[in-house]
Amino acid sequence: MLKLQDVSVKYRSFTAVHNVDLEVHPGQIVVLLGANGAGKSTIFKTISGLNKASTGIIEFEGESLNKRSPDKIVQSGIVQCAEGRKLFPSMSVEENLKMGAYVHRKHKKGIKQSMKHVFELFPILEEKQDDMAGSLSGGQQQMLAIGRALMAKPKLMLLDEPSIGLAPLIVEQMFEVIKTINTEGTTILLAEQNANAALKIADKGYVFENGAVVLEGTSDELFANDEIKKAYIGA
Amino acid sequence: MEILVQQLFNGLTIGSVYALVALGLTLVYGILHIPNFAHGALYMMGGYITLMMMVQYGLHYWLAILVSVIVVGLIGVLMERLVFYPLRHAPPIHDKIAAIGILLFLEAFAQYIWGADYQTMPTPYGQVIQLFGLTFTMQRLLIIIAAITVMVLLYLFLKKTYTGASIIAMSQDRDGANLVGINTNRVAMLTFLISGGLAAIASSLAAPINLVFPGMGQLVILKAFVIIILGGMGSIPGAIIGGYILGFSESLGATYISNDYKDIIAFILLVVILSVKPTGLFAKGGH
Amino acid sequence: ACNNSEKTDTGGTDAEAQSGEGTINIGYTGPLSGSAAFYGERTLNGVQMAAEEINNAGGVEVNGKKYKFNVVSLDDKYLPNEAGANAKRLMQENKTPIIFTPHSGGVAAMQVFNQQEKFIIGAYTSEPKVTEGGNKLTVRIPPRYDGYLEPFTNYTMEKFGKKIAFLPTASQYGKDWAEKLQPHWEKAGGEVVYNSSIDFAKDTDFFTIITNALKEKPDVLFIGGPSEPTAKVAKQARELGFKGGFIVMDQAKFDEMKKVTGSYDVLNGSIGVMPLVDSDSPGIPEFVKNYRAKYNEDPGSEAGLNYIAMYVFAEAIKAAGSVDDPEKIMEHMQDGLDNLPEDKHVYVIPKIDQNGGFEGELIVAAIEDGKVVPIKAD
Amino acid sequence: MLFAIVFPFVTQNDYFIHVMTLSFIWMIGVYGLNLLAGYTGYLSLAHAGFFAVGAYSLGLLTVKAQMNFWTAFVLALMITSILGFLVGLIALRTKEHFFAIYTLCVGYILYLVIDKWDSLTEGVRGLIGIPAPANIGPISFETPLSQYYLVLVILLVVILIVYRIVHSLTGRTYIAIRNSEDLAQTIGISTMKNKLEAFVLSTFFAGLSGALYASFIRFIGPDIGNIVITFDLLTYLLIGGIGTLSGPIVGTVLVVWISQQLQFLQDYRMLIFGPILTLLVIFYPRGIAGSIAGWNARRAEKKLAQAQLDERFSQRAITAENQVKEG
Amino acid sequence: MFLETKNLTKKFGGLTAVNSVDFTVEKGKINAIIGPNGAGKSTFFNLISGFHPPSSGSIILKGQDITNMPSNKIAELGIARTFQTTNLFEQSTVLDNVFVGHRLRTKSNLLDAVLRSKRLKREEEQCREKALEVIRFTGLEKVAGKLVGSLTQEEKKRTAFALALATEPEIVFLDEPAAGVNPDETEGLAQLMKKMVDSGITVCLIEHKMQMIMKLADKIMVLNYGEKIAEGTPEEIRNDSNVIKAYLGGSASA
Ligand SMILES: Nc1ncnc2c1ncn2[C@@H]1O[C@H](COP(=O)(O)OP(=O)(O)OP(=O)(O)O)[C@@H](O)[C@H]1O
Ligand SMILES: Nc1ncnc2c1ncn2[C@@H]1O[C@H](COP(=O)(O)OP(=O)(O)OP(=O)(O)O)[C@@H](O)[C@H]1O
Ligand SMILES: [Mg+2]
Ligand SMILES: [Mg+2]
Repeated sequence: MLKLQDVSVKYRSFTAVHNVDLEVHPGQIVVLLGANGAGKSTIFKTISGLNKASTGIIEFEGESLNKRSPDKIVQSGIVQCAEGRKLFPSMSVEENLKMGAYVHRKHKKGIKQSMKHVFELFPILEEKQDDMAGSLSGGQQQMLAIGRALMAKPKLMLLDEPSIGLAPLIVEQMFEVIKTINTEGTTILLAEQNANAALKIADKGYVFENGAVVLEGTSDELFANDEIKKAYIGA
Repeated sequence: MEILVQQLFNGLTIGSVYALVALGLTLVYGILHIPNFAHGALYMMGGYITLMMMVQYGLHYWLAILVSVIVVGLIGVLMERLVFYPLRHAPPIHDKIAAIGILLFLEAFAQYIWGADYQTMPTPYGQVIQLFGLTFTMQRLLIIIAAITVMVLLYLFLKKTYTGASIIAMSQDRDGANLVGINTNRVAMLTFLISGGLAAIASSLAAPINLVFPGMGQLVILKAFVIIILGGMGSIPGAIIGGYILGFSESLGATYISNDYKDIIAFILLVVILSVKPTGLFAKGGH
Repeated sequence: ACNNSEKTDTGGTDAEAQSGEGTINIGYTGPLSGSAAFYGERTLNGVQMAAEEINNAGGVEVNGKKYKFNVVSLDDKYLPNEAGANAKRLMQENKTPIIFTPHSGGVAAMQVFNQQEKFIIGAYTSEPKVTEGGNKLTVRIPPRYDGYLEPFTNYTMEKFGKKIAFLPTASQYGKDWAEKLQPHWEKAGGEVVYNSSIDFAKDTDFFTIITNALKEKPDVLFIGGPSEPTAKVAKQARELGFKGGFIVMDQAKFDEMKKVTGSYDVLNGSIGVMPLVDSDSPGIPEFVKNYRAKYNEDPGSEAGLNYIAMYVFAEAIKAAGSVDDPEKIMEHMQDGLDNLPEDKHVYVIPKIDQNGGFEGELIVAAIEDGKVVPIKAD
Repeated sequence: MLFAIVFPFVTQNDYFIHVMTLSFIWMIGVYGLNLLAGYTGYLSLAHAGFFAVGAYSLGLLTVKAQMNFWTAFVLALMITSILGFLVGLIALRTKEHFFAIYTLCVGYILYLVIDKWDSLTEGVRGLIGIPAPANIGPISFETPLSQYYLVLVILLVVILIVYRIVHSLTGRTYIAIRNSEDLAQTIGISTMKNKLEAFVLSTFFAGLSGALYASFIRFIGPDIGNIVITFDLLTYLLIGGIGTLSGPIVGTVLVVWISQQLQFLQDYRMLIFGPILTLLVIFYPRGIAGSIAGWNARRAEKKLAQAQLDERFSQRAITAENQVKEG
Repeated sequence: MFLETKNLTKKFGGLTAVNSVDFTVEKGKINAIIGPNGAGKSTFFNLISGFHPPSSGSIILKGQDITNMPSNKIAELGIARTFQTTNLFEQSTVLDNVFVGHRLRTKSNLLDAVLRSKRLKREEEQCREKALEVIRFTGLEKVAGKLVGSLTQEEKKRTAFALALATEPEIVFLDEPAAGVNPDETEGLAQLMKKMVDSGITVCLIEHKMQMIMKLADKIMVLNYGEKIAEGTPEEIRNDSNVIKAYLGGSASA
């Protein structure tokens, strides 16, 4: 479904991602593990078209994304729930969700449907639907960001550290939600620090270090790997 | 009493013009965070183009305005593409200076093409109407009606259409807008198009009661800035209400306080408001 | 470093310059960009046209040598400091014995050093202080306007009544006028019921202030400033129901106002200066014809007066027998006026006072029944 | 600097000296603007207003109150600073664009007051007959050359003061406020006090520059308080490099020179000048001085890299300069 | 009492973000605050550090009422903090960031700067010493010369610590110091916090990482909807049914 071949990304002279190969098959949950600054977000931004790859090919369903603009990429079915959330702070929760469905703006009914779905997943959002997004707490905002991404009904959803700053209870729920979304048919590419929880739901994982893939394998393989255990799961 | 009503009407007329100009300014500010000092030059270009269309090509007033809206809108778009887009990551001071560069250029350009002198814009609505001892001219009524119509349409556009909402969304988070599939470049251009169009409408409406000359933009631009901070920068209702507040304060201030100091009144009003409420009257909470 | 400079060629070509002919550079600094540019351009036009005509007629002969004029103009954006810098530059690079400028700020800035550096300021400003301050090398070009007060007052008071409202331009000139007119009007038994001014550079709409002025039920309005906005003021006063007369300050010209109002009907009952084009001074027909041909518009007094001034300077140079001694030229200014050929008398200026101010004859006109009619001054 | 001292002897050109003297006067104002906008991040657009207040204070005290020149000069600076203090007290409660436009309005009010209050300021007529600086002992300031040196000396003192402030704890404090005011506040810096200090100092320099202008041109009109002057100063600063020490000098000289060079275009010079300005801003966003410093820094960085950092770290002394240059 | 809040309340419009909270910080210990998202933890910090004025209630530091003091005064009294979204001087180097951190302990003013006074030189030296000291303390020697903008998340967190320490605080308030940091590095940060306590600084932190909190904290307060629902040792909290229901859930993982 999504295929990265030999992708490198530069910030001016600094190469943040080196020659990465990566593949996501339909229906999978794939997780990117890695320390801070390993380049996970950079990869995500590059897939979404916010950054441009300096070398390599990015393909989605057989078509190249390299030259596509971010909005076209969203239209073709890749939606990112980004680090830092990137909500519209002075718009209400409801309006934020509506904007999430921007690519489906012609289908009013479908939007209502999706919104109901999101409210089921995150009841707190329904409670706060008329509040400004900017006044929500960190965790609430994170939920809104995921909800907004869901509104676009993506084929492939990119989740950049969705559990960051969330209470354990919510984190658990969050991963359940991700699993649910996945079983409903959305393919998921996930970046996480929380390797334990992530690998539990994932099919496959890649480990990043200093901008390059150092290890890849199924979640079981990775779980079994001692070094991974030490570095990302904790004792 | 009669004087009061007459002056309220005068304030309403001039407030309508101010509000239109301020709207364009606040729209661009809200979305791209650019205080566009060249907006006054767009206003001036609008006046000249309408005038040229009427005098040189014999177009009807409304048709001329339409052409002017399109042309000035396009100038706005060009400005965005050539200047503000490359500067989108630069600190805000840069935008200001770049805008001043454009301002200087456009004024010199107008002077080059149309000469430095005052010109008069004819209007098909020259009639004078006397009612209850008050004087209205058709053109002034037209200014008020047209301005309010434009503002209502703009409001509906922003609130009720997805395209409008995408402008607002982008004003709050550019990356976020990108991520939900909004083509931010197109929205930025659209915003400048609307902003330029509003400036052209404002000047085409106002020109028949004043004159067309290269410096005409300077008459309104400073006031427009006062208005948009008065109303909270980036706030659409703020710009409209601010426009009318300024219009009334000028006409009533000139009548009941002092004509010589009426400009100061507006500015002092602003300083007082900002001293009490440092983010303007209609600033939005949260960020 | 500044050799690639800015000569406005006014006839004298290089070839001529080499063949034993001299060149006299005439300086000009004024607003050529920005909001006052139209004003700067019109004053410059007058100077340039005169210089060109003189050159085409063979230039001036001084001590047996032929000289042609070369006008060097610089933009000062209406700012005194720029005018000062321009004057320094003109002296440094062009050795101009005379520098024209159309604003009192520029004059003031140049007066700081014009006597040391020896050049005459051709001051197109009505500010009396520029010549009364003791500067010996300043010529004030516009005539004093005191003479207008009498005929203007008499005419309007007789025809319309004793109550007047003041609405001139907020410029210094407008204020000076108002200050002079007020005692005059009151001495004649009239009353000033409203006294304010309009800042054409800041006001978007004049309805407000006119409404306020008319509230006092004046019989006469005193208006003035640049012709076009002044015309707007008159027109809007009529729209607001004003039926009385206008005293139009001399800066505004009836013919230019007409372009804005469409016809003279709106201006019926106005008194002001005779439009240059309608005046019957001997130099007018020729001047107007040439000016129209060259600049494609009717000349106003800015052009006319600077045009004469340039001619007078040329004659004064001849009479003084010196092209580079400003003091000597200054001494012969009266000769310059006397020697001015009849057909150049766009205005009649018989005298220059001992401080360097031109004393011209005034021609007054009124609008009656949609026509300009001359009014006898005095 | 050496060049500035020998300049008059090299050119022997009155016009150049005149333009240079004026440029120096502008530079003083630009340094004021730089201190505030460049180091604390607060862009004041009231600068022309304070410039005019300085100029008019001097003008009125000498012309109307017949005061001794230097007494008037000192008083003028005090008046401007006090006014700056009062304005700053309120204005500094606002931030970012609000501050910019708030001060724009303050500047405009100052301009309008000067323009309209003609019983005091002579309004549009302007103030004529301001005296040149009075003699200090045997030194007289009547000639252009002596004025040139007077202004140059004052400029050098201003530069020295700014240099010292920027390279001191106070300067670091300003930069901290520029980078994040909230954070500065939470690490115990009284941001209001520091901002106010910078603002008053900035208006002081504006007033100084205005007073020198008045005594050099010896005529002032309300136009010197016009917003256009603020924009001119800002242009000099930005072209030169905001937040750099040499920026004001480079920018002022360059822009004044370009503008003079374009005189031959007559009425159309703004047609060229406008785009040049815009292009410079687009392609040299850090200004001329900033870009050059940037290149140098990058070259140095490449050479020394982390090795030097480690070394620098282990040393006790770390030179102050390197830290203030950024931005 | 070292630092305590009494009835501390904060309302945002209709919402009560912090509701009548009484809390005491114990000197020389690690005090933790946990609670669901939006419980008001960050707001609570903001009130104590003077960032927001409370709607009612009071804050008392060593017997002194500091309730409505501006935040810079509070910092002078020895309270330092870090922010949830790491807030640093992004365009400066680590060293420069930390350098100004000590500014509040210095007195030199504009005049000193202009005259290059002795005091200024002495104090600059003092700031530098302090900066080097806290950089060593937080283990940032390797990146001292880098721009903060180019650091990793963990390094930024450490820099934030260093900046707080440079103010010579008695208490530091840390808002989610380990968010976005992997387990390995989290451990490192925990060590650092212990080290801070050992050197006599009181620590108060907000965290969602239960593994770390339970190991680290001496005392925990739990907020929910702005109200304190529990307070006690990690052991007590772990077994508190209210807390499990509101916050911890089934398996207190992560
Ligand atoms: N805009 C930028 N300019 C320059 N360098 C950047 C930029 N954004 C990220 N980097 C650098 O690129 C590298 C990879 O960053 P990235 O954000 O992709 O990492 P990450 O794996 O997502 O880390 P985290 O867990 O902190 O989110 C880091 O060294 C970072 O400092
Ligand atoms: N400036 C503000 N204006 C309005 N409401 C606010 C503001 N700041 C916080 N709130 C509200 O106060 C409540 C508490 O927010 P706070 O940020 O303190 O939560 P928190 O406990 O830190 O949550 P998290 O763990 O998600 O960071 C939330 O409901 C939030 O929406
Ligand atoms: Mg990341
Ligand atoms: Mg929080």
